[in-house]
Amino acid sequence: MCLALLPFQVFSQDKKPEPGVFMKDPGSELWRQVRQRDMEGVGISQVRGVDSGVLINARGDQWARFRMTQLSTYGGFAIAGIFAIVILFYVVRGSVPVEGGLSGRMVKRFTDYERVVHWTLAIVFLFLAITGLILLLGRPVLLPLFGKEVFSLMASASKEGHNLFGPLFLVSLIMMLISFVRRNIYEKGDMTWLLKGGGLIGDGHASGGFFNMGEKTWYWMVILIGLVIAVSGLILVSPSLGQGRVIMELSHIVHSIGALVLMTVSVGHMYLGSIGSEGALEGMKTGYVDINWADAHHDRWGKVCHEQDLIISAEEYARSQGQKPGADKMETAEQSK
Amino acid sequence: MKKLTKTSSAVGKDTAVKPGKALPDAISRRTFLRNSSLMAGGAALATGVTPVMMKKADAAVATTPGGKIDEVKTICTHCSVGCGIIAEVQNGVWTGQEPAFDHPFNKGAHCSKGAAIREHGHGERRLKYPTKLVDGKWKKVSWDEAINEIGDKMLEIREKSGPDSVFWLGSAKHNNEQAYLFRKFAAMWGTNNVDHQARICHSTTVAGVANTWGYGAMTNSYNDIHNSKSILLIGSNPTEAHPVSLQHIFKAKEENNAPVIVIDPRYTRTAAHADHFLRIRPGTDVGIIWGMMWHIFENGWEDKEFIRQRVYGMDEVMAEVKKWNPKEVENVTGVPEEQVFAAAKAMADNRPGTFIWCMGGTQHTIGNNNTRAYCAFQLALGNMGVSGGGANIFRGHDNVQGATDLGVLSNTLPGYYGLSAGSWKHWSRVWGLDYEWIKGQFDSGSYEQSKGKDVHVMNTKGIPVSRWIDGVLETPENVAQKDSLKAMLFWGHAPNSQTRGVEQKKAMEALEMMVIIDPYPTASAVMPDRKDGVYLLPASTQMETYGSVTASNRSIQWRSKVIDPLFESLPDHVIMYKLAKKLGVADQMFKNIKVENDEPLIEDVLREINSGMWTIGYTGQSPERLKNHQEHWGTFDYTSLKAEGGPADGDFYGLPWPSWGTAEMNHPGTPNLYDTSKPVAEGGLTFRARFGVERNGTNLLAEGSFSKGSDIKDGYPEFSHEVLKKLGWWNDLTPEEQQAAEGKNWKTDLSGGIQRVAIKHGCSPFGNAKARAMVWTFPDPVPIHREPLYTSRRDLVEKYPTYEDRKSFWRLPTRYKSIQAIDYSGDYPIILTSGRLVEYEGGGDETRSNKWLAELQQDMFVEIHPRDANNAGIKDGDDVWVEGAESAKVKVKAMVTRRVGSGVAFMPFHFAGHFQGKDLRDKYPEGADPYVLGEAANTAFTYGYDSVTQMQESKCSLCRITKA
Amino acid sequence: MIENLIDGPLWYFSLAVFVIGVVWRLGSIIFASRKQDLSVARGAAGPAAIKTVFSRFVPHKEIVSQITVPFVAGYMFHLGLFALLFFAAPHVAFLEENLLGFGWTPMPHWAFIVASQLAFLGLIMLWVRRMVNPVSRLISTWDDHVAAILTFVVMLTGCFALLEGSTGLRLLHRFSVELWLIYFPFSALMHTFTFIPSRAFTGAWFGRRGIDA
Amino acid sequence: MARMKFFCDAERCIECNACVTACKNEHEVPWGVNRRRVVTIKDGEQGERSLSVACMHCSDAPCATVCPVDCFYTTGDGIVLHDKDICIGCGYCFYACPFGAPQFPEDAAFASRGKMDKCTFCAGGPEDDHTSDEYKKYGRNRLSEGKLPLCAEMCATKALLAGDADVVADIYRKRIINRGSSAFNWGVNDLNLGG
Repeated sequence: MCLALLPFQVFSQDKKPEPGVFMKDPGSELWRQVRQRDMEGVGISQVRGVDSGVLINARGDQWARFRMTQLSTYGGFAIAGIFAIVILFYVVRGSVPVEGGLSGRMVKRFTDYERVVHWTLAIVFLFLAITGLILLLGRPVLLPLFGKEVFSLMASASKEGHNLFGPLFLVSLIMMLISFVRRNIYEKGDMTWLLKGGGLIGDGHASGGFFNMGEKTWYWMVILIGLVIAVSGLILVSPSLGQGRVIMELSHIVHSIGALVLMTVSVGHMYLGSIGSEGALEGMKTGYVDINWADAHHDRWGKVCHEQDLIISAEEYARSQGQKPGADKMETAEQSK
Repeated sequence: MKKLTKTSSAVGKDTAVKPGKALPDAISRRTFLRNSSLMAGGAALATGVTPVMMKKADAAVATTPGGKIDEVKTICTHCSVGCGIIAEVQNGVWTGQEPAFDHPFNKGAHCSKGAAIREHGHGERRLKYPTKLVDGKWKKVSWDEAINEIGDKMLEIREKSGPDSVFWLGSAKHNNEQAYLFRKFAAMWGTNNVDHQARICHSTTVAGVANTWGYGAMTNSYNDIHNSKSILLIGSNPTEAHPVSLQHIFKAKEENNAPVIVIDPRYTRTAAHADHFLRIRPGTDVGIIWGMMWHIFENGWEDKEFIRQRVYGMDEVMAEVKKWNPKEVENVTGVPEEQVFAAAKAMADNRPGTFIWCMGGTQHTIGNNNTRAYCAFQLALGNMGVSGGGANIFRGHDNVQGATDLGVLSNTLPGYYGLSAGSWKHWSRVWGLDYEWIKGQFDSGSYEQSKGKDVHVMNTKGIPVSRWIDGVLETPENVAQKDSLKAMLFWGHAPNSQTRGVEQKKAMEALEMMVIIDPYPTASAVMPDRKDGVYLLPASTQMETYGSVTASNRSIQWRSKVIDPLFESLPDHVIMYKLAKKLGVADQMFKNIKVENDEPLIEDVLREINSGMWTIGYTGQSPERLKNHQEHWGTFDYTSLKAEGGPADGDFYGLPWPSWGTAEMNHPGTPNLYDTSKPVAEGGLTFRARFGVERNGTNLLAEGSFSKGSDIKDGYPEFSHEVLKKLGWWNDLTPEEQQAAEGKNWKTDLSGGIQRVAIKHGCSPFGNAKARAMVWTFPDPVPIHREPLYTSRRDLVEKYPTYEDRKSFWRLPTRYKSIQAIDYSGDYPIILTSGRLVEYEGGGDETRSNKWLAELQQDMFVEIHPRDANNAGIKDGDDVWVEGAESAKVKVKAMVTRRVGSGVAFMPFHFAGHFQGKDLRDKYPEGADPYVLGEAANTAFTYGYDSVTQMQESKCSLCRITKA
Repeated sequence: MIENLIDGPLWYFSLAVFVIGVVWRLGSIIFASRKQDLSVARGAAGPAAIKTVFSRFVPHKEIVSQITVPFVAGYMFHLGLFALLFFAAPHVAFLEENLLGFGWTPMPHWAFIVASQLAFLGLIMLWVRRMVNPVSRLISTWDDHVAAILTFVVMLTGCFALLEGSTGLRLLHRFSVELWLIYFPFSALMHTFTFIPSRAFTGAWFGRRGIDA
Repeated sequence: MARMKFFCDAERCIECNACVTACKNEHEVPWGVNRRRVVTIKDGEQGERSLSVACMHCSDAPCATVCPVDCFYTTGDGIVLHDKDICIGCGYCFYACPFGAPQFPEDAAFASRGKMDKCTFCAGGPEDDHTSDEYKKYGRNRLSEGKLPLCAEMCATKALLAGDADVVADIYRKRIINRGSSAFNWGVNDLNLGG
């Protein structure tokens, strides 16, 4: 990178130095001083603005290199990689069926409100993920396809959309935190789930409560990393608060790494919550899950359901969903018998 | 602030796209090369090499219509450097500004003010129409109504209290012609109560310097600093006050390796570029100068031959200097011996050296002592009258030199003629008026006596601007005139440049009428809590009129009109005519001057000036010659200012006064005063014989020193008809000249014949004398140190006491000792000083209304040393109260910096619009409030006036700083 | 080309459809002939009609707990949208320049952002609830979904165009608005206007019968 | 081809801010946006120096590298310009730039940045030269008129140099040689800030 301002560089551009004249360059002393000092309070300027008193911000270059060489490269690979893994996994394992099939007898798992919170967060997250990725990877991936003008529109829209939806993510995250936190506190038995590899690896079920160890971990990842992303995002979106460039650069790094981690893991979550595991999506869709699914994946909670007699029949379930009992659902019920 | 982000789109923005000037193909490589090489030439000052720039592709063809672009050459209105400006005007709108690369003073360079001057041409925050205060609200009125009401009130006051109860406060912002008319107007009205900012900026310089060697002006020029081998700046911070002058200083510094010595209480931006920095305690200038001279005399470095030939009274100075041994100097000024020695040696080793001073030296109760000490220093080293030497007194406002020359002062008529009967007679002849009529305009009484005889009011010094407050507030018995002041005309004056804000407010409220004539409302409009009796008249800026303007180096430049007056504003001389007509003196006042549509013809005014200003040689600068210089300013040399070839061949740029004789005589102007190495006809000069020919048996005329080509090879007195006759040169005059010169001298001979003949014989018309290092007519003949009235060094008061109180001094009681007797240093432990910022100028109303400048300085602040800040628990950026020793308080932001020494605080004085913590923004007429308001530093400044000129003390007071 | 179409004819067309459509729909509702109520009035219809229009802004206490999400989200969305529509600076400027010839003080930028965030969150939550709540899902028609999605698109394109620097994004927003305007009179979006006669009718109907509703 | 460069001579810069206002004047830059600024280091201490900085038109400009929409380009004169029609105002160039050159018109809280604005070396932008579009977005195009940036042309002490890098280097080298024989030219040699 060129610091053309540096006197010794200008000097070096001179092809024929005057013979016999050698002197210590006063400028280089000055510049050494400028660059070796702390970033804070290096100088003063009558021009107001963020860091207007900073003559040279060397961190900027570090940040630029990190973003261009590491962040976008590894980030891109990570996103592409998780999709590859999920597809591979599906091809190898397929959808994991509920042991013993579905019974048709259901148990209430999530309230309306809980599902609203989940899906709101999901929609906002997806929107932010896509717009964020456009900003991060658009230039190498999309720009060559669309050309500068069109891509600029996409990027501009992404930037505005991303900025505007950011705070919504924080709000939905807080709703998520409040409504699910009690059931996501780690408890005894979660370790065994982990030791068994969550039931995905090898045979035999891993024991789990209302939420199993994996879900809890995902939950805490979402909450904690999400908060970090949200806060760093707010720092980035409000340039007028007076924070310096260094803070912005750090925020950006934290924000993008956090977001990439969440995105990567979320692909796994989406897979497991939908086609990866039979009967899992039901819970978030209708609020009810098959008791057999519950017994299989959340045996400790299933037990409670059995004990407290929370299970409803297929007919009752169909009625709750506004369907005539015995329509399409009957088939499943019969099969499971 | 949000609103500010909108650009002034309405004005010229859409048409502002600038096609190449000479459309379309002629703008080309050639133009580029010209500009760029000039630019690089300026850049390559150090080497004099003009490298040729490389150029990219040929310039593109301009495509956008928008009308022809007129290029107007004009002069910056901000400071006394007098930078040239090229304004680009399109359809009457000022759309662009180009660097005037060929202007001899600035080579296209500007400071932030000059580079932002175009904003004035858009002037959103101007006073837009005549306005008066009715029941506490501003009301728009017509010009006729305003002039009528003001005139009626003035006449009523005249009837009741006499003409001296109206104070005519003029301005250094007027061009020469307006300044002259203003002084004449006051004379026609019949008062000497007329003054302007020079009183509070360089009056002590003018008095001190003029009484030392003849003229009270900068002796050399900014450009002449190129020849300096050493540069001493005291109480001067040109990086902020005269930034473009630094290009000349740096040239000497880099090319001549001239040491730069800065003596100042603050480590200023100038000091940062200096080789020696001496931090003195404020108000100890005499001490440090005598301290340096102690080393000079001790080591015999003084120029003995020069002193013998051309200096009177150096022995007395030596005797005083003897007392200032290094120990005493360190005790009083705070500067250790080795630094004083090094600075003295640097000046002694590198001659000629120039001596630059500004308001840090002048604004003291002993300001005249300071300036004379500086002069003595230069005389001792023989630095006077040589190129590269001189007393380079950087003046403040763009035309403060001109306004001073034209006598907008309460102690003189134009041309420093003074107020004697002879002077009045001279000017009444020039004006073509009956002397008795003028006399009749004045109050017929007498306020003072001289040699037992009553002195007519006409010959009595008026109240100076620094004291108008007391002229209002003192009981009429204490004011040596018929009645106290009842009305003020603030004609281009910012009140915040004056000390004692609280009393000033009181005085404003006590007046019967305030008239503020200015492009901006100024703080005068908002300071007093008045309900009525205030008139605001919108004057146009100097960019909206034309005329001549005198730069600090005495060069007179023609300033062209860039745009028509904005809004309902009128040029000052038009307003003067209207008011004169109302007051019934227009016929007399404009007898020799053509008036069209109420506008007096500027050229005629200048011709009248030319016909009367013989004392200082304002006679050769005819409008034609000045316009010629303006048109061909590129032909003048950058260092010598002399035109080589071209229509002004041989002239010095701007015909720096004295340009002797009539314009026909074609005197080239005098670039360096008292320079004997040139014939007088080519700009040479001797010291002026102003103080007689001998004193107590000692010869006051020069001995064996004379200017080149002089027919008299020794000192000689000033020329008069008698001297010519004695010398046998009388017949060199033409018969007509003889007729005019009979009974006259070089100052009063309206034909200019005496001057012509003297110069023909190689002689200076004003004689050839010694400079006097001792001014026996002043309170302190040899400059001595006296402690400031408000001093923190009580231990020195006994040894260096101030003056006795005076009962009537410039018509007013003036206090010295009675103030110093009280010890304020306990309650107010910090020394308070003030100064300038580069972005603002003067009272700052104009510059704080300029959005490009205002953005750079948004807060009024006080500089505090970290030690004082820590003691008071103040952090950088805190709001603090600065309370002056007379208990006026200002609320400002703290800037904790080592720029000031411990125990010293500094405030810039350009702010106004807040008063003792109160924001007065809503008191401005709508839309005329400056972007930036702040406390006026001078609100907190205290009493104290120079013992000769009544200069205010605004560089050294005491204060207390507490967290707000 | 397309710029001219969207800024010109299509805009006028959609505006015409909107205005004529709304007037026609409202007219046909208001002037729909109805059998005269021959029963003896037990109360005043008029005051009850007016009262009901306002009283229905607040849900009955008994059901608040069951409809917290639509209640809160509904208000967030509707208030946010109203603020956006009429007090966003670009909208005020647009209305002043293109339609009304006069303007009013727009809200500050930060309020604009907050309002749009409320509106977005409200709309998303309402739509999610529509999908996850069995009853809502069942009573939703495709028209409801189209109206919601179209409104969402209008808001989204508006937020995309927030920088006000890009013609393309502005046109996208305007185009979506035009589609929305055309769709408006023939859809559930008409509730913007019809909620008043509808509530009033109910109120009058009950009021006449002396029922405090 | 010439390679245009700015250079600020710290020995001469006096922080008069003429470069700042000259830029405002020439381009009508709004309040709050400053394409150029002067920074003073060691204010009030020995060795105090000021420098005028703006876009330095780097040969391998970090702003261009990080721009997510690739809106920067370098002219044949080595001037780094950007296309405001492409710019999305993300602020990445501001993070990356060592000199703090990119400026953003600021809104209040929740400010989304406007389009970036920076020094153009008085060379306009991608629009046709001297069109009003170019003027509105980028300011005047002096270079195509054969003039150099106004900030340098108006510099009070000729501290700020602009132009072809070779010429600028040449001027500066000659200044250095001039100062060379002087003992004190690297700063104050006898300075007591005492007090």
